[in-house]
Amino acid sequence: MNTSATAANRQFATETLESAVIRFCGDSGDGMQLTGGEFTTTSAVYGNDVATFPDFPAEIRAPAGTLPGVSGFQVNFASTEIYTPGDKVDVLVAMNPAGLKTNIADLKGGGILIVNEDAFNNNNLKKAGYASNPLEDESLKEFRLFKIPISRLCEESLAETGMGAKAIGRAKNMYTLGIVYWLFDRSLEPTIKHLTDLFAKKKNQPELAELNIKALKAGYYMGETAEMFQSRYVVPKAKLAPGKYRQISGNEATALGLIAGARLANKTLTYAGYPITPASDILHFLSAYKNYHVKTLQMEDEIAAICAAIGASFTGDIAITASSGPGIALKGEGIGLAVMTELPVVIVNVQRGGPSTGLPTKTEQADLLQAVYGRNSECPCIVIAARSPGDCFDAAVEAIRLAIKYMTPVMLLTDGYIANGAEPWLLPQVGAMKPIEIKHATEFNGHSDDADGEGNNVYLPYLRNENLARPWAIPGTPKLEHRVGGLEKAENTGNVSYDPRNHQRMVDLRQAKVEKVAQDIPPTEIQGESSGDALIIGWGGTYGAIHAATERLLKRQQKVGTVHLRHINPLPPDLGDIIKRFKHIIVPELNKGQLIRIIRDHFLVDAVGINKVQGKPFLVSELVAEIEGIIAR
Amino acid sequence: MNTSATAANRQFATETLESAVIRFCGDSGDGMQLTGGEFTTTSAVYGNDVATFPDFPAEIRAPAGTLPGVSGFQVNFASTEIYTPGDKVDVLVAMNPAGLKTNIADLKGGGILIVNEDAFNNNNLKKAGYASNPLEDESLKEFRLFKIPISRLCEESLAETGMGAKAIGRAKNMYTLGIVYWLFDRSLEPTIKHLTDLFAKKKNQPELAELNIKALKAGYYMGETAEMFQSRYVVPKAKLAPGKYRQISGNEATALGLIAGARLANKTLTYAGYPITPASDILHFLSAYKNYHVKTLQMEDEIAAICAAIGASFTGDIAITASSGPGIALKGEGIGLAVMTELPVVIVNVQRGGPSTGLPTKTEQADLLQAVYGRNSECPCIVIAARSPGDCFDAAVEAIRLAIKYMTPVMLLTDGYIANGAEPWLLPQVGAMKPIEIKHATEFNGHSDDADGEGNNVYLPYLRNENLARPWAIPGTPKLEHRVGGLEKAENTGNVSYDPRNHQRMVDLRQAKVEKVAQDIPPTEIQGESSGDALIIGWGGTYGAIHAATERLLKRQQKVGTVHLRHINPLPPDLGDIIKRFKHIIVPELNKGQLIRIIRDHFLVDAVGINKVQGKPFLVSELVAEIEGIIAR
Amino acid sequence: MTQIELPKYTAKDFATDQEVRWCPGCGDYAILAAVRKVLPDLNHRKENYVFVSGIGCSSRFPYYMGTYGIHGIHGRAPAVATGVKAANPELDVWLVTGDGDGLSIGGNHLMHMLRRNVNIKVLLFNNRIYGLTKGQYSPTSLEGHRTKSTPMGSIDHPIHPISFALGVEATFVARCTDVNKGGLNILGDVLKAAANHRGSAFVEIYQDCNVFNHQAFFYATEKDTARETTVLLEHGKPLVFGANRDKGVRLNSTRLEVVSLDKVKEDDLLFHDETDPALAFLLSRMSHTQGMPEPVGVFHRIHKPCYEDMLTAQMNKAIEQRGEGNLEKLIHSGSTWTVGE
Amino acid sequence: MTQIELPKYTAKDFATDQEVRWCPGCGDYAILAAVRKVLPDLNHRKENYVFVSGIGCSSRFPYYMGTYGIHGIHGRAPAVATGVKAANPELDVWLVTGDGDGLSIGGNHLMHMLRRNVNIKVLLFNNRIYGLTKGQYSPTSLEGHRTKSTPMGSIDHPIHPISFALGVEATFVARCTDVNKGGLNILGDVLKAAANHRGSAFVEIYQDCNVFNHQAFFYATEKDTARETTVLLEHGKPLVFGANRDKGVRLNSTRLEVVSLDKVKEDDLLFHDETDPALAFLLSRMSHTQGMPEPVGVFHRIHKPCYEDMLTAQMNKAIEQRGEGNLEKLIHSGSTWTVGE
Ligand SMILES: Cc1ncc(C[n+]2csc(CCOP(=O)(O)OP(=O)(O)O)c2C)c(N)n1
Ligand SMILES: Cc1ncc(C[n+]2csc(CCOP(=O)(O)OP(=O)(O)O)c2C)c(N)n1
Ligand code: SF4
Ligand code: SF4
Ligand SMILES: [Mg+2]
Ligand SMILES: [Mg+2]
Repeated sequence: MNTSATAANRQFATETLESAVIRFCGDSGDGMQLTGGEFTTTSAVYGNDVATFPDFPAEIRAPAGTLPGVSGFQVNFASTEIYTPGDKVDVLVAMNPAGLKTNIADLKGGGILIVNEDAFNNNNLKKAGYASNPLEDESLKEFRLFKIPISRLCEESLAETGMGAKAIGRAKNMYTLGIVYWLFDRSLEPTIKHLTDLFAKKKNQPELAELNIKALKAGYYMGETAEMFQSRYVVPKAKLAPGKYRQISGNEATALGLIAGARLANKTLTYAGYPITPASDILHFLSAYKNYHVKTLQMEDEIAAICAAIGASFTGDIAITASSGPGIALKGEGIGLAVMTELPVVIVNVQRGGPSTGLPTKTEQADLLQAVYGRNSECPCIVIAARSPGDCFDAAVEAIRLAIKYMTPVMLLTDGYIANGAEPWLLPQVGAMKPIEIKHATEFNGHSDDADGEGNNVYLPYLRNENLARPWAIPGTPKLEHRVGGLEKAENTGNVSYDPRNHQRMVDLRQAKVEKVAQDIPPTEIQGESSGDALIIGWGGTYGAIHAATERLLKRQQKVGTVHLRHINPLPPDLGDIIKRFKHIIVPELNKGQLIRIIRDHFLVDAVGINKVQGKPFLVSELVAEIEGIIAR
Repeated sequence: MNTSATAANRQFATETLESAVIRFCGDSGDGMQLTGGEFTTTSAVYGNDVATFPDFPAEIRAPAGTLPGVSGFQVNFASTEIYTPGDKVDVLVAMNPAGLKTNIADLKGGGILIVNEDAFNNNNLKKAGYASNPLEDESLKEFRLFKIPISRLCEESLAETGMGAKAIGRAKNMYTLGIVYWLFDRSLEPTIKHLTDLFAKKKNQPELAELNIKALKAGYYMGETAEMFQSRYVVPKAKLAPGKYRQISGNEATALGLIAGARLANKTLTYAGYPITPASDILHFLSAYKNYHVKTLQMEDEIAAICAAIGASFTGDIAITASSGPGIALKGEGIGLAVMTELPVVIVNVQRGGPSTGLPTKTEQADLLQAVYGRNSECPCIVIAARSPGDCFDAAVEAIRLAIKYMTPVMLLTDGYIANGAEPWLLPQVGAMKPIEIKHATEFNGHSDDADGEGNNVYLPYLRNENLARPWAIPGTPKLEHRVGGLEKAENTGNVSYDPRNHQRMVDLRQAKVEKVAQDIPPTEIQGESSGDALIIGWGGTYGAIHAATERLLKRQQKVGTVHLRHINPLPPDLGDIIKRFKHIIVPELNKGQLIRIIRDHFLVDAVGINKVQGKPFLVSELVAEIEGIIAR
Repeated sequence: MTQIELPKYTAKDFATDQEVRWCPGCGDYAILAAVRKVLPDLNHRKENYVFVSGIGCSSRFPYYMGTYGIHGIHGRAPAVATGVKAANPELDVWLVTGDGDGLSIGGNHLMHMLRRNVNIKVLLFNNRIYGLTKGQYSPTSLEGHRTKSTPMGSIDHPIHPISFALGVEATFVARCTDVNKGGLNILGDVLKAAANHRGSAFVEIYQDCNVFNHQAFFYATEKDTARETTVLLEHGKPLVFGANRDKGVRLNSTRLEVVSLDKVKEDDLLFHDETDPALAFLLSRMSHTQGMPEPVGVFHRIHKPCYEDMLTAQMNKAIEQRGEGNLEKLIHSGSTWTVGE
Repeated sequence: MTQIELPKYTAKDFATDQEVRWCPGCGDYAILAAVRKVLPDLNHRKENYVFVSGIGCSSRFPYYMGTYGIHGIHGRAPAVATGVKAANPELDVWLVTGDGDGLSIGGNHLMHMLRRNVNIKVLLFNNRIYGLTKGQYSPTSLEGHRTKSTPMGSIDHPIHPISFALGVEATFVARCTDVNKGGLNILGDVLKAAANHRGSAFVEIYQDCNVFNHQAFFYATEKDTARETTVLLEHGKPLVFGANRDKGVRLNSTRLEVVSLDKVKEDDLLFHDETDPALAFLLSRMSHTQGMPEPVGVFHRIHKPCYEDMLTAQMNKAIEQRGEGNLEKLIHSGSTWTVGE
């Protein structure tokens, strides 16, 4: 089928938009995540820039039709570069009353509202807490409401397939997607291909592939023929950097980046983890990539996971563990052992809402101070953060590179928002990626005072190179047998030492080593002005919102500059100078103020925070308003 | 025997000293801790002010005669108020070459050095790494050396008892103590009484009591008769606050304070712990006090301990756990649960050298940032610190009081130095101690919208009082059945809530609650000037050294003031004002700078740290020098 | 405890106003219903119940019980529950956990709670999967199980919860299924037996995770197969099973074998003895995959003193021997001296 | 592994320059000596040994072995060791732990390592006390034991390490004593047997803590009593013991009893079968306090695939089936599209 040809048959008003935000919502069982994902891929393949925000319930399957059971997926697609899934929604697709109820507040006045009329029965209305049917009273009059009996239409169009009612019922999301594809003049091809791959190839259920494709087309034709919509919308291609792209979520990018790091080092990757939302997918992805010399260990808990990683690191593998808030808290003691034994381990923290079990499926940025300070005693580790789904790849490679170069654990912070969110990712050039060099010690590196003769005759596991890193001799290497452990080490020899001055020296050295990482930090890029009224300092997954807000502020002639930190411990060496060039220092964070604590401490500057702890990302508009408020003070 | 009468028989030159510092050192098997403890008690009972510093090896029993096997005990006793065990030693008693080797550097030039000559045989000299016998070369010539064949003399004097060689050999510490008692003109009575209690009564070995008493007296007579010493020393009584005193170590005071808190609340105390140096003694003390309505649970690990404490707290007991660095790191997730469930739990952290296993028997103050920030997400808990052994009692009572008043966990920081160190403790007046009021909820406290009728008909476990504390209904109370847990709670009802605004509200409330504690903090006391050149801000176990240094600085006309913080989170509300009145802000800490991070962040003041991480307390002299250096900048 | 006059409860009294949020068809519903139904029969006060759990689908249980409850952190419920019981031995403490919560991250706490014999009733919902985190394998997942985290199949040898509990010397060990469509539904009876045991009571419940491990235990719950693949343990009675009760289990030295009652007399079968730990251990290794019926009912039940009773007894004894401690006594408990004015 | 030409090692090659710092008289010395003595006989390369431990007196062990070693954190050695073995299955990994380290804080990790059958040799030094922290009771301390933390006596029912290991289905389970002054010294033999077992090997060693729990196992090690209170397990042989080898152990249904060889023939005694887990479990409950000799030697030994072998096999199979992954392939592994210039 050539959908674009078909679409051309009739004439519709066509409106061209710079960007549009669609949110699909419905019951967890309604397949909204798949629907949204398909729309995103199709738009990306078409050439739009896209940004997404999946939002699903904490329960596996909350009771059908209830408010906690609502699952949503928002996609922003545009002909310009965009950085966030959008503050407000242009088109809301609500598959049931509960979906409508929880999402309608985000629909723009005058926005398009497509509902599955069939789902608005008494039972569902009651479950959603509606006293009367909103489709029939005045409450939705500010929107362009399209009531479509999606369930019935879909059923009718699939009746002749002879498939069961359940399968047909489930296909209504594809029917709906067909409608939306028609509305935005999109090709059905990518989705048809994906449905074929998914059902026919992977799950070996070609009849399901056919059914869903049929539903998709039926929805599309409905748009075409039903004369329901007055106009169609076109969001033209964006001018994106040329190259090959793919959709990627943060967790997948993290997994790929970790493998890439190991491949660059030409090493086996040993990942030891324990499932926890929203970090589990890293384990899932990695365990599917075993042919990349990946071993995945699902351990009995998070403590075992960090400890197995330490064991694997001692043995010479690229050793990784990942978790989220509560699991990272459990790893504190283990990370201390890695700091003391000076072994490279990467700990990924996909941050989620807290404290305690908190809001497991929601995003937050509140583990920064834990990352920097959350261990007993003086226990510095390198802390870096990823800013977007695709950036997780680079950040993961960087984490491995630093861990090995400095022989020390690195904490990589991502968050639920970028981990689950996806964006088009410009595939990096393999040729441009620097190999990660590992030289395991194989020879003696010191001379023992007790011994006769000259030349090296002992292995000193705590001798240091110019980066203050110690050598890495691995088991199986003759003559370099040595022991490491959590007791304080004597300089050079690594023997247990209770000597006061040695302790001071080693505490200083471990600190100095982490501070040395400053030499690896490139000059800080500033978005916008390089001096002026306000410097905005961000980190992590708020990048998109802050970037977009900065663009808007710059357009409004505000004299603002923005830096977004990859490196948190240590901070970029030029940050102090940049700070001095601005009147206000503003630190937006999805916490009660954490990076700001460190900024204030280091630079003694009266930085002001913009803080939000609602399990949700910043809206661009709220950032713009807050920042303008601060500047106007 | 009337020793003072005996002592009067002959005439010796008598020198009166304001204070003296004695250090006993020898092999772990030589009984130096007991010896030092006896001298301390005797001096305290006599009326001196005393301060002590026990320093023992990490090994249970390192091989006899080796350097790591050396055990030391230092006591400073004075006719004035003193605050530290002293920087340098006036009298060093060394029972073997290894003891001499590791301690001689701290003996003042011209100081008295008493050695057990018999122990300086080839074998021991070699173990201590002496190429030649220091008693026979020139190396000790700057000291007043007394070589005494203690082993032989002791043996001879006990030969007729007919006791075994081993018992006699062990008694030489008492012989030595006798010599020192003679030298400082001390009564033997307290020690005789203690030996009788210990051996005859507790261990039912009266023959050992007799043996040791005999050795003690023999040593004393040796001093009297041997014409070895040219003069005796007198350290007169100090002018101490009148009242009843006892010697108390920090860990014992913590245990007593915890029991006192529970008694003031008229509640059973449930302590759940797991052994770890240097916190284990709290468990030992508490388990010996069961008749004070104390239950002690030695759990399988630290996580189990904090969790059992949470269970006990939910059930209405005064719930306590204690540990040190690595164990506290493990409790992070559990503390988060206590923060979320808003249950009162006191967590005692007896800080030790780190990171990781570190230096288990050495002191450090490096867990402050972990206490304040070391949990996932926004997870505030109250943090207070004790300043001296006796102060642990007050701090423990305060911890329980705050935990209950605000229904939230409290972290109490002590450290290895004050936990093992002892000081004379002026017994508090029971009548002056305020009861701790607990009103468990027994009635409905809210009205359900769903319900008919008026008046309260539901229990709202997350309703708040004027302190923002929630009510505390305990199992067994009819009608108030409710559930708590680690997922975010809806305001008032405490039901699970994923609502964004509720989350923000609850995060804010938990923070606000901890900040409310500021209302309980008394005006900050300043030692010395209330404005001037330098404000010294200290916390925890460095109190003694900082206090003494401040006294010395004031005597030297320096314009310094010193505050020593009990409350760390939140900080005293008047601290900002005080800081403004000084030119330099100096923060001495036994870490790489932790309180200072918070001070700089809060007050944007360029505070300067004095930092030492050597597993040892500050010397007064080094503080004085550093502070004067900073003032002179 | 004296059985003073109690309100007459019904299952409804043990419900809450919170919507139950398990997936439709989840085995947890049946267990919840059974627990709510059993409690009114136990003649304990409602306000004395405390339900403690960890994290997992199963661990949502306390929210649905109209009793006191703690939804703890992952794996730590046994420690939390021990604290509850230590503080107030009069309470009726129940612990709900999953195969991940109780045997993966929480295995150590469970082990120590069981060996200490804290008087707590443990319901371990074994669905051989991590439900809440959406389908990774668990310590009870069978070898080769393909899950999200084991796309090529699990390589761990699974743990047998009953063997584990016996190995750490639990005083009451039982097994049953969430539903039973093919035989006697013993869930209620086992719950009652656990409730009436004075000490730690460990109950493994085969539970269907409708979404991530559906039908894992259908052999033991469905009409066609249940009576062939399970055998009911009854103290002092022979092990007879089969739809027609025509098969039995016989002891041959220290190994078990299935025999036909055509050929072997009932008297020659193995007679169950709840007090014999080694026998219970032997029974715990029976697997339907090896042609043996899997026992349900009470494997092991013996009496030992309870932790919280001894804890309290020591406290009371100390009070008796040394007198009740008060503040004055406490502060003056060391050797003291006086400094005059 | 092919046995290529190896240097001839002696015990001394396995020593380090670090002073051994256990208390004089500690049982750990004997074990250290035995291990150093056994290794040269095993024909493995010295550089392939890794000794992993947790925290405790016993856990200082790696510092005294001239091999690679990790002195880990308290209780976590099994996890660290699993990481070592996963990364390089060729290494010979030994784990040294104590009754506190291995069974209190570390019980869960030990359990999971054992059930996964990671090919690691575990030496659990059981001294029934916390040595390093100076004398608190441990999970194996006997009931009523007065220690620093239990001045009125322990109220915990102790755990039996052998029962525990069998309950979690370890494939090799053995026991011996640190010294043996009254019979055969089997420590070396047991160590060798453990070394030669392909899979997790769990060895409980009764160890004397000279300072805090002296003589706890003298009944099993001293001349007068050892032969009366212990019985050596030998596969396929009857259980005979006694200074005069005049007593035996007989199976009576599922219970064990001591019989005199005057009255009972050897053939009627229990014959040891290392492959029978239930028998091993039965044997694990024998206690000299109940008049039964305590078995030493190998309780249980069966073959199961090792975790690290399967882990590696899956990786290799994936490479075989899907081709070796490289960077280019990795980055292009999803569905892609191209944006033109
Ligand atoms: C410290 C910590 N680690 C991991 C998790 C994530 N997590 C929640 S439940 C669970 C496992 C659930 O499995 P199970 O106990 O079998 O319960 P089920 O959901 O199957 O009933 C995991 C890994 C967590 N909440 N906390
Ligand atoms: C996390 C943590 N908790 C507690 C400790 C303190 N600790 C060190 S060793 C030990 C127990 C030692 O007992 P065991 O394992 O039996 O070894 P042993 O000393 O008897 O050989 C404890 C509790 C610690 N080091 N780390
Ligand atoms: S995921 Fe499985 S165990 Fe969890 S609620 Fe759903 S069906 Fe039940
Ligand atoms: S304390 Fe006990 S176990 Fe530790 S070294 Fe000393 S004797 Fe050995
Ligand atoms: Mg499960
Ligand atoms: Mg031990």
